[in-house]
Amino acid sequence: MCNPNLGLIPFPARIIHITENTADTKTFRVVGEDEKKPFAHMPGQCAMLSLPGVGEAMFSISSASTNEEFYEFSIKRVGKLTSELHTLQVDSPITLRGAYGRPFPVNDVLIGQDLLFIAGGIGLAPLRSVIRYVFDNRDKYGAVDIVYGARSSADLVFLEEIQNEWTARPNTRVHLTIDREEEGWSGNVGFVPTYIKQLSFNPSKIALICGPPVMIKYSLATLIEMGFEKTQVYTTLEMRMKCGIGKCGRCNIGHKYACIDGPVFRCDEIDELPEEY
Amino acid sequence: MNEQEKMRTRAKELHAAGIIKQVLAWEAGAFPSYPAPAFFTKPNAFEKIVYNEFCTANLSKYVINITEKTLIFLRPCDAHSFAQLVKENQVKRENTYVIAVGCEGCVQVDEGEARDLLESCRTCTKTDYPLFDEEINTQNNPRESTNKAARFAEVTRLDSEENTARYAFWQAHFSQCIRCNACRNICPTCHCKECVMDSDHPLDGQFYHAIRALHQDGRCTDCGQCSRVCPRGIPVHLLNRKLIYTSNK
Amino acid sequence: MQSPVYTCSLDNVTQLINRIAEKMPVYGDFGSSKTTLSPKGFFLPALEKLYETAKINDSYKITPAPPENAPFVLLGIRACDAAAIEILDGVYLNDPIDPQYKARRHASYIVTFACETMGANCFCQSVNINPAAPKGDVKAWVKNGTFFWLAQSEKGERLTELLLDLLERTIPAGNDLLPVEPPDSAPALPLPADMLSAFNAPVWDNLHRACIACGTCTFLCPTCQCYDISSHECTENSEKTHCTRQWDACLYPGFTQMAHGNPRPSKKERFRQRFMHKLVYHMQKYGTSACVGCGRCVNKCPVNMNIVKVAHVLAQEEVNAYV
Amino acid sequence: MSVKIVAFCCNWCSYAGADLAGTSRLNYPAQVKIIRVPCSCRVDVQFILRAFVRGADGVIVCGCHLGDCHYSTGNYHAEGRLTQLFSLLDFMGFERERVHLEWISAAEGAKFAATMDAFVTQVSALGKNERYRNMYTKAGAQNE
Repeated sequence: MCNPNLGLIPFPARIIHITENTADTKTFRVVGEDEKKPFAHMPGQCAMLSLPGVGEAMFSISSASTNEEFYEFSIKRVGKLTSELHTLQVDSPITLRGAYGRPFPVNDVLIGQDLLFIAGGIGLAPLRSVIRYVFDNRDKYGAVDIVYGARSSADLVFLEEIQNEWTARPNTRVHLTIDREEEGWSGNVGFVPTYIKQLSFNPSKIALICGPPVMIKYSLATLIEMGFEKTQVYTTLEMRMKCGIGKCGRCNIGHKYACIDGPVFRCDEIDELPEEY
Repeated sequence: MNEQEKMRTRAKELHAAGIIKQVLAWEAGAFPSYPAPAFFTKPNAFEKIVYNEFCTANLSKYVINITEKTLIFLRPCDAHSFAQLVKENQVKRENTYVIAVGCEGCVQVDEGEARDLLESCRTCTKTDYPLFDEEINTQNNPRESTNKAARFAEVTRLDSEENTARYAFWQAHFSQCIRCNACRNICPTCHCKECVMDSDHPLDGQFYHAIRALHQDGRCTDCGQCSRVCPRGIPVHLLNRKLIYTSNK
Repeated sequence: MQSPVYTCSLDNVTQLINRIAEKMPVYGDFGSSKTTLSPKGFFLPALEKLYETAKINDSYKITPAPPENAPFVLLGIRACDAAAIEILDGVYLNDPIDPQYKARRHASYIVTFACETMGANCFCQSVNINPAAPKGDVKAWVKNGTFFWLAQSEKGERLTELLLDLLERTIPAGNDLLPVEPPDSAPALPLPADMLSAFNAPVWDNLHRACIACGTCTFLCPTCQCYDISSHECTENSEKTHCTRQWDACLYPGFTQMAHGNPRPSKKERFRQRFMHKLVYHMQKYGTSACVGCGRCVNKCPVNMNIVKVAHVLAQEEVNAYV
Repeated sequence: MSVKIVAFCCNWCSYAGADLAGTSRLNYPAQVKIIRVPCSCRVDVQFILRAFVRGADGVIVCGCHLGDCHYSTGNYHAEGRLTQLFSLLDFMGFERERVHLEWISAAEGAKFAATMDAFVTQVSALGKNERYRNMYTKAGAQNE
């Protein structure tokens, strides 16, 4: 936990920049009062963004923790709060509290390993914070492979950033795919799990998966077929969260709470938990 | 009260004849005076069907949208709720086999001891069963018309009082309410898929009882379950009785 | 050093209470049996304001609700509720500490009262709680006509100092002065050892059907900890909004409802979660089951569903083992 | 302190009546806030109760005369529903005079102004609405 006074009282914050990723996804750049970041965070952690009078929800911080000036949240318009957030303009005020959740193990397990990022749709947001952290400390990590799929090319978030910056990075391979044939798309077509099987990575890598539950399930199965151990695969489980500090009893899977024992879980830990997500 | 034996045998006969697939009745609880509603699907479990004055739960709400043919035992108050649900086509009549069963009134249980008759049984005016396929011991339903006056006694007493006295009466009761929704979830005619009161806005709760009563206006069968289940003993049924009283006038 | 046992005659117990009442508010009494609502509401109220936000020149000013630390005394708390408060302490007083709960808890003095007999649907002995030896800052009990008072914590001693002139000291002569323990009337509550087998037990399919998912058991339960946070405008002026915390129940459909679905779609999963958390999950996380056997849910459940029956059915024992 | 009144006016008759009162320079108290509804039977019991929760001191529902309703039976439903609501509110101890149902046709601008005047004076006599606001379920008052 990076923020000692973790509680339910938020910090006032402001949106300083909004980029339109896709038709229903926007990335909001947020800073606290007097342009500073009220709390530090690690890759994979999330924060509670709230609009007084509307509600509060947990979003993963998609900017790198090494980025000092702002947080970034990539938010898809799905419900009451997200639709309200999508109507906000630059400089509109919000409130923010965090950082919550167990981060990806970037400073221990991942050091010196070859990394395989598998993302689906908006699932790239939590992984992006890890990817950018890895790029900022590139020498500490081995080869990086990124497999990213979405329903259509219009649904690929951060597409220009991926094509301009990420592909240019040393020892990094990016594999994009979309579900259905689209004219003007030169990349691969097909679901992420089948695409992983075609690429067939050697099982010494550490895999990080994030996306819709059905994609996680089949990608994990494919990885196991290729010889990956469950202890080498990390994923995030999405549950409804209200407090973020393991008290309100809502986000439990078995006796573990997704907001403090997760949302990042190692796949062998998930097998000990009941089939509830 | 040997309805229990007849109910068990009839359940076995009907199941054996293939007329019904499951039985909805009461089964013994872990504590003696707390029988619970239960679905019995296997014939050997029919022995566990229980029927006594502690079977206070109204069974009609369990058969909403039931798909398998179910035998259900109904007392006069349950039967009226069941008829209302059939009228509002929440229940397919052909999916149910109804046996009307005699009732001498149920007993309020608190801390394990049987207190006096349930308020709704003391003021019960129903001796008829709107619809049923069979009957068991329905001839000994004791109530006659004497309860007609008792039914609205409390309502007329409150009506005669000063407006401010009534306000104090209700404010004292409602300030104890912990919004546990037991009165809503037990009420047979309160079966919306999504309740308007589920909005997470505490201020809406202020008129929860008034709005709930008005939603049952003209549909409430006065079965008394709402007051029976209230953990704080709030006489919620009086609101519905007042609405019945004014619409009867 | 164990603090001395004090006594006073039964009829000036009310004098004791009035003396305390002069110093701080007193709730409850040494009544006949446990209260309908559990003392949980004193530490985690059913509805409380967390903070207020006001929009001032285009930024939100947040004023947290001040923690309530006015001292108060809870009288006549029974062994089950005292154990329940300890279970809630385990949740809310370890990292990250809940400031509101901590303020109220540190301002409270718990005076417990030993039970001579088991209530009709009490089963605290089945979860190995001794009704005659409740925890709490002060333990009080009545034995052959005299009222006993024993401070069990530093707070308890502070409370005792207020009453020294009303209480007489006794020579601690062995345990014939101690309250007598009621005979054990029910077998131990069987707790499923392994989580996954309990979770996948087929009994849930039929067991949940009677439940009407109303939440009465969770609101009355002294150890149910779940709450909901919601934010809404003030009625007076819509510029101000306040964020409230209120009791919530895992039995309600909206409890885990998310925009893309609900991991507990039907009543069966929610019913299972209620008892799994109480009997299994809490045991795995904190080492004790979260049920203190107070019997409130047994007494007030609209359809007479209860945790003893569920525990026995879950352990594949015949339900009417001792009916 | 001036009382706040909410008036639900049915679009076809009472709202037109209010319009007529305006055009013929008849004035009625400014505290009346008019909410236009398609028909008097569109007024749900919750609208009225929520109005009180959010600070209204009196609520009046105006509709077409029985028989003139554009939807033919709308005002009959409204009458049935609102008489039950009013009797229940009285039964629960709220001041019956804070709520009122009135039939005002499109031609009765004068009657509209007069009704509003009478209602505002009636509610002002009662003063600010405290009872509706305090009937809180304290959701968890401490044990007795």
